[in-house]
Amino acid sequence: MTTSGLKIAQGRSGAVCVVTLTGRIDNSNAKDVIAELDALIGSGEKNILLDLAGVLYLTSAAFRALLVATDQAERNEARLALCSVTGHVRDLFEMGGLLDSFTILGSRDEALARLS
Amino acid sequence: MTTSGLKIAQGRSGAVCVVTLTGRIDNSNAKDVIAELDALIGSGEKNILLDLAGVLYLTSAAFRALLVATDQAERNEARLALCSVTGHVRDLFEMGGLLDSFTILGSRDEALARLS
Amino acid sequence: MLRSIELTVRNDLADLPAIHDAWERFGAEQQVPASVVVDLQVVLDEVASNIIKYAWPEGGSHNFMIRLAVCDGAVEVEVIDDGRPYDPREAPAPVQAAPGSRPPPGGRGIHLVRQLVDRFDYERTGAENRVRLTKRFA
Amino acid sequence: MLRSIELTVRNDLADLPAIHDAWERFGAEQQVPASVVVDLQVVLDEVASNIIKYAWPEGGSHNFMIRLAVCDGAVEVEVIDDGRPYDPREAPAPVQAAPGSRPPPGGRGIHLVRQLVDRFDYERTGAENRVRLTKRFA
Ligand SMILES: Nc1ncnc2c1ncn2[C@@H]1O[C@H](COP(=O)(O)OP(=O)(O)O)[C@@H](O)[C@H]1O
Ligand SMILES: Nc1ncnc2c1ncn2[C@@H]1O[C@H](COP(=O)(O)OP(=O)(O)O)[C@@H](O)[C@H]1O
Repeated sequence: MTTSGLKIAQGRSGAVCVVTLTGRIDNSNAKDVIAELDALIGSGEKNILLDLAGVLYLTSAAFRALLVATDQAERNEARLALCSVTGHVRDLFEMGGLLDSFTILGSRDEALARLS
Repeated sequence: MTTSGLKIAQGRSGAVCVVTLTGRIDNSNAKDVIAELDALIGSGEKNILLDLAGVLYLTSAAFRALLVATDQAERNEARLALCSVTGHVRDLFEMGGLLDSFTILGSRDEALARLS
Repeated sequence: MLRSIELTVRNDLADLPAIHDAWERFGAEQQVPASVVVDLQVVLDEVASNIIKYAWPEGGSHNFMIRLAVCDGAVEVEVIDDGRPYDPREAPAPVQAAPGSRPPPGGRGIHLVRQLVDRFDYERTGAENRVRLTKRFA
Repeated sequence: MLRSIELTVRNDLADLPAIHDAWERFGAEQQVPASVVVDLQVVLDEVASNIIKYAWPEGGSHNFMIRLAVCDGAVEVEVIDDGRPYDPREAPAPVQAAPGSRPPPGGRGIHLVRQLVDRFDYERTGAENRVRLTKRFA
């Protein structure tokens, strides 16, 4: 883990760019998530999958980042989807009233099958 | 170091029984020092040297223990001397006004030479 | 035996990780269940970041105080700042999305806090906002 | 950023090592010089053990509170108990030894405390003794 508590890694699976987040997403590091997604969308990626399997928890700063990035993806005719939204992280999406505001696609394998 | 913060070890050099104290001597463990010295004096030891080289600090509970043991040694015609009373430990003896109340014999070698 | 810790925090988001680390260590020492430690990490992030972002609109460098206490199977969080008067219990509920569209990005922090604690108290005393949050775990 | 810790201590000498460990860790985190950490270990042992031994002569199980704060190059120790009223600043100086004999074993604890701190305050408020000790290190 970096001192910010969040590791952001990038991979590729066919046409899908997979961003893996590990650690926590909060007000001290959500800007890094925005910057990463902003750069990917700006570079022309059309299929981005955010894998949250390694996220311990997130706060409203993460919701803000994901909503901003989803809007930006839409404006650029790109898709931004989430996968591995489980356990406590799922509870937090639910508390935020946001389970229906994102494309949430089950496990990573399920998500890749759907996006490919 | 034990959880009590004080290690008590026993050795022998000729006629002198050397007790080495390592750690801190305070209100939570001074009773162990009294018990050790009490047992040694009770068993007939006539020359006991307490080496304080490894003592990080001591509190008034240590003074109490040493004064009680010195009195007991005297009643049993035994000698109780201290060595390696230096640095901060010496300062504390001085603050306690007790530098003259004990037989303090410099280094362990000097002490053994004097006691043998 | 360690009962509470007190932190001084600057109005700078860069101080947030130190709050996280202090609570993680203290919560573990106090044997607070891991899920409760995490819930309060979220709460601390929301409450502290709001103060950092909104309490001193005129800017400048300011400090505020966080006290964390564990007692009788509950965690008590007290946050004291001398920024502008603000009662977070009165924050409006988040704006709902219009059908078929996404909701606005902000305005969810205090909404989360409300759901994550068992008590949410606020008092303005003198020039200070005092927020007191209680979460039970036993 | 960690500014103070608060400990609850039982009237049992077996609680002293936990005070030691808490102050050792907190003092190191606060970068208090090692010699100052040690001096206050002595002070804490004296003050806490006196409360444990003398504050509740009727016995029974009681708690008292120790707060340790580091601020502006000084350590502040506050100790609060609800035992019998006792102002430790009034403890007599230790009894001197008669020439050629040893002094009595007890009565040196508060004498050490006086020499190891820069300020020694006491207040009786309500049913509580509040001792406040300050030691500067910068
Ligand atoms: N400490 C504070 N001082 C002043 N205003 C605040 C404070 N905390 C929150 N607010 C106000 O309440 C609103 C809602 O806060 P919150 O639910 O955390 O969402 P967000 O910070 O995403 O807007 C903020 O936008 C701000 O206007
Ligand atoms: N908290 C307290 N409540 C009541 N009496 C106390 C308290 N602390 C100290 N005393 C009294 O002050 C005396 C001196 O204390 P001290 O200097 O620590 O030496 P000692 O504990 O070795 O007697 C004690 O013997 C006791 O009678």
